[in-house]
Amino acid sequence: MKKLLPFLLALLLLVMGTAMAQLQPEPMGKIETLPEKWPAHWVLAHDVSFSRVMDGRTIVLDLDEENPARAYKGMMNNSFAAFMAQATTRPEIYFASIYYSRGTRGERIDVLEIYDKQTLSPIGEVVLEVPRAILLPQRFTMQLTRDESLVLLYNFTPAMSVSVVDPVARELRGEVPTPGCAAVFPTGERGFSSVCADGTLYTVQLDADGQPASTSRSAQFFDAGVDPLIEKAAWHAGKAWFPTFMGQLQPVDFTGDQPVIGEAWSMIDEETTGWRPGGLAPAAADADGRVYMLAHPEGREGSHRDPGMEVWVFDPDQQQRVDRYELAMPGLGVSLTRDREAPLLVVLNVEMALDVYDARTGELRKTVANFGAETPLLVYGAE
Amino acid sequence: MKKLLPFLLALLLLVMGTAMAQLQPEPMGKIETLPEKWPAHWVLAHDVSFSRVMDGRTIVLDLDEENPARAYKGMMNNSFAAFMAQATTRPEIYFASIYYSRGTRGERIDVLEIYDKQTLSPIGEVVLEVPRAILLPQRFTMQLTRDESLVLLYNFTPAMSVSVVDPVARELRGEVPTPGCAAVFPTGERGFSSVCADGTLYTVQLDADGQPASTSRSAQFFDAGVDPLIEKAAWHAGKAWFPTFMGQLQPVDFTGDQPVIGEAWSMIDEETTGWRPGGLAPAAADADGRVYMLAHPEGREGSHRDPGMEVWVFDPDQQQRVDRYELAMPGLGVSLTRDREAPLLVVLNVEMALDVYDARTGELRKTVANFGAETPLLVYGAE
Amino acid sequence: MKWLDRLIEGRTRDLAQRSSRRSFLARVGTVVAGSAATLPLLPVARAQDEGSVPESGDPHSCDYWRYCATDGFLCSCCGGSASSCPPGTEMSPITWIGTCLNPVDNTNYIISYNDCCGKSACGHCMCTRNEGDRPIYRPQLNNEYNWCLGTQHQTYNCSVARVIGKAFD
Amino acid sequence: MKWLDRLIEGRTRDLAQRSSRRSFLARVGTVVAGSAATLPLLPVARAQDEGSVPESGDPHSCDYWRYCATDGFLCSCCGGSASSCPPGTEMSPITWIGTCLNPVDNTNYIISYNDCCGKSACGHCMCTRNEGDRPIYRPQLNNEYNWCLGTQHQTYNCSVARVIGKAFD
Repeated sequence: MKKLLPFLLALLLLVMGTAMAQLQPEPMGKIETLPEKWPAHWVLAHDVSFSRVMDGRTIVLDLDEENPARAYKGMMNNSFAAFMAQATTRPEIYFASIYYSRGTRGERIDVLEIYDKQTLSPIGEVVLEVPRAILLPQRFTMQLTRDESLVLLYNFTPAMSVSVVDPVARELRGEVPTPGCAAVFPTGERGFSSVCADGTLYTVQLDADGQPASTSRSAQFFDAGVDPLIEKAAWHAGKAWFPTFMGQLQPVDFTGDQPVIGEAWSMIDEETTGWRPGGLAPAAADADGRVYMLAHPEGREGSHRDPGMEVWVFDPDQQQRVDRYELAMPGLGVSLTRDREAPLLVVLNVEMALDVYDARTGELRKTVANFGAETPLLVYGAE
Repeated sequence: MKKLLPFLLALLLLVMGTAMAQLQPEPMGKIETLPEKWPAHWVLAHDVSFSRVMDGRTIVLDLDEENPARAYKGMMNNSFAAFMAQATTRPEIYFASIYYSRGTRGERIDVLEIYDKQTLSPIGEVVLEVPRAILLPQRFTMQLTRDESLVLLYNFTPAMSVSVVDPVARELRGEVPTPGCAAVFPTGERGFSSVCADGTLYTVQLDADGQPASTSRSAQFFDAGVDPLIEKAAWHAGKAWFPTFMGQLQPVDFTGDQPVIGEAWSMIDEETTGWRPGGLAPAAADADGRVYMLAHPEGREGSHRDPGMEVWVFDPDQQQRVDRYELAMPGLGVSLTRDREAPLLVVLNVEMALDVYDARTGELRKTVANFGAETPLLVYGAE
Repeated sequence: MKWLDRLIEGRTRDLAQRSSRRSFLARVGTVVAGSAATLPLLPVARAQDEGSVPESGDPHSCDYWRYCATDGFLCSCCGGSASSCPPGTEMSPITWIGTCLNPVDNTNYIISYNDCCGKSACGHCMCTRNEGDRPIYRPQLNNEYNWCLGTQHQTYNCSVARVIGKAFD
Repeated sequence: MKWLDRLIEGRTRDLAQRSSRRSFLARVGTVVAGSAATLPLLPVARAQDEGSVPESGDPHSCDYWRYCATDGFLCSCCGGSASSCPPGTEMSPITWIGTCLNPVDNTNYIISYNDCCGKSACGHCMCTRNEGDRPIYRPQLNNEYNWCLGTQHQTYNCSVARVIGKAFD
């Protein structure tokens, strides 16, 4: 500030010599804040800024706000296709960012950044000693344990492992090797599972210090050489529904200490022969456990990340499709708001805008475009 | 690399067990290089990436290449609306970047980055102790002295000063205060001038160590309260031509130790009543000393950065306009290639593409678009 | 820069027609006064008897009367308002100054264009109007500078337009 | 991702029609083999008697035969070529692998998709074709990972497609 003083004094003199009428000036330094618990129809558009990936940001949007300018509630910076997760028992959001001392080069540091939901400010960080995986963003690269005592991050160096962080004590607890197994699915109160190339789940339960207490491996339940399981699952309340390349839906219950692998069934019927699931975030579930799936016709080898032309709604308990929504614009990702009353289905379309549909009817409510995001590849409903 | 070894070994085993016919594989690790002296029709598109400003880049383009994919010769990263300057006696390009330890926040460091033109790699840096000015990019915020022994950078904290760096010894030489005066115009062999709010030029000559040897101030030659001089001058071989808001052209000869201020004259005639110069980089000169000026009709208070609808070509010695080029698309900046034979006039248009005109005739040769730049606000001809 | 706004927002086709744009405030802004944003110091801050500023127009639009010398993203589209910063940013204590005509009372007001800092570009509602803007050698009247000075970080997020006084005409 | 390419290059309007795109290689890529980029170690690197790969097509186009499992910016548009990196970058020593059908000799070749690293995104010629791509739990066959591993920096600039061998059909 020392350098500022002569300047401020000069300005003061300038103003005192200028003819100005009296008026109460508007206050200096007013900063907005947000509620501790965000409304159900707020979402986080996670813009990894694909072509400027070191300057990413996550934008908070109110989908109930009719004025697009006012829908933008604020933004949090993060970097290099940051991982993201929200707490529900604390007003906190976590990002795992990577920084270099010279932007795109120099010394690398990986950090877990803790943001406060009311101020959208970083309130702490934990340095990650193991380099985080770098990949196209998806949800199951970073998760909180069900008790929210630990944050789990997927590493790929190319050795595969999971870092365990205590976000309250703000300490790194350690690294758990997961050879041949990727991603993290919270399992039980304080454990996780990873999906393995051999068609199994590898499960690790952690103790109160975040150290492995037990490990186990499921029976083989899919064959990656025949019909690969897509790890980008729909998730609700500890239950996951995994699509496969060929259109099976594989339920897994992660609420207990060991995952319970359900019976897979086909999402494809005579009406939809040749269709397949696809996209960057092809699946999501609502608070009633209905599963929403992006699907495209004329599926073929390599089409598993193609945009979906429709969203199919499934009742997974009944193992049946309950609705088909034709999309206004092909979609790359789906997500749901958390409410049961009037849930919104948010579809990231191929123009990188958000198409907001009534999740119950498939009616297009609005399109949120031009809100300052380049590639908001993942959208999260506010927890 | 230690972590890689098991992975590589696993891959090796995998490959050895895979049926593959014999074939000479294409070489691993081949990296392209560029010539030491770049062809005259290469340009540098300085993309400050306005909406992702911490992840900027400068792209090297060959305007003679007909295949747009091949026109892209390479890229150099830089950050926060980096200043840029090219040496002519060394194959070096300089950027003054700003980095934070956490991307957009944390500890700030300002560095002069030295890039090699053949490898497009950083070969050195000098840490700048005085914070560099941060503003919309323009050419005269960083310049080499005429003897190329020193790099000069404009600081604004809001105190105004110039940092002096020795790019060969890679050392900061010091800071020269320039109170009330902005930008750097190389003056004499090893000095600079800045433009001052009181309508004068403030000139500092430096000794071999980069320390101020003498300072001087010109007579007042413009009145910023009546018709402000635009510091974004056309420049060639030590001579500058400054437009003013109202359309005067002010020549200044910076080749001697003291700037020689020429007679200003109006670029506006009866045909062009109401027109004014404007844009982000409104003026440039070619190797013959002709001046190219962006101009727009219906000039008004506040239009001094509006896009130009035409480029006017002036013979400044004759004090006359020699041509008017109507632009295919309104332009925000002009620059010239260095050659006398067939110079190209590059116009940054309002869609952020580069319209390439024959500088002699004003004929549109091509448009270079979609080359990976967001906001290439300044274009430099290769020196 | 409206052209930049449109560029960033992906709608650039109609720019050519716009290049000689005039807003309803086009002739305002030639009278410019300096001021400071550290307002508690200033005489203008001490009088509170004239009430509030009469308002019209949309603070989310670049045409809004206060924005006559704005160059940047409008904080009103970024989680702030015409006079407050978005969550998690910091308002710069010093800034550039403009004088804009309020169409309701046909009076010129002195506007402080403080930048909100510490996060990178909002990227929403880019607005450039240069009425009263002067070159970089007159900093207090220049909107090309990043005015995130005296703040913890210099990263630029958006700009507010605070009324800090009336200018006698 | 062609949709992303078009987005980044600002031409998105015709995407809807493209969403069930098929390239002339659409049915290629189901046979996938692993390999490594550290080729001097590998048996395939030792034989040099079969000469060069017959070529057709444009290496600057996403439709080029070698790009059947590419996901990223084509180095051929970024200052490199189909098999070399742009100036100032570093080629990653390990990578993902695909098998693409060469239309000239109707033979499947094994392709190493090395990333060029140390600069941020080229931003030019985004290309995604996922033939043979498998989920992230099978890394050597996955193109979602940033393969700038074993390099000095992990920043991703573009991807090359090097022929490293023939696959017996």
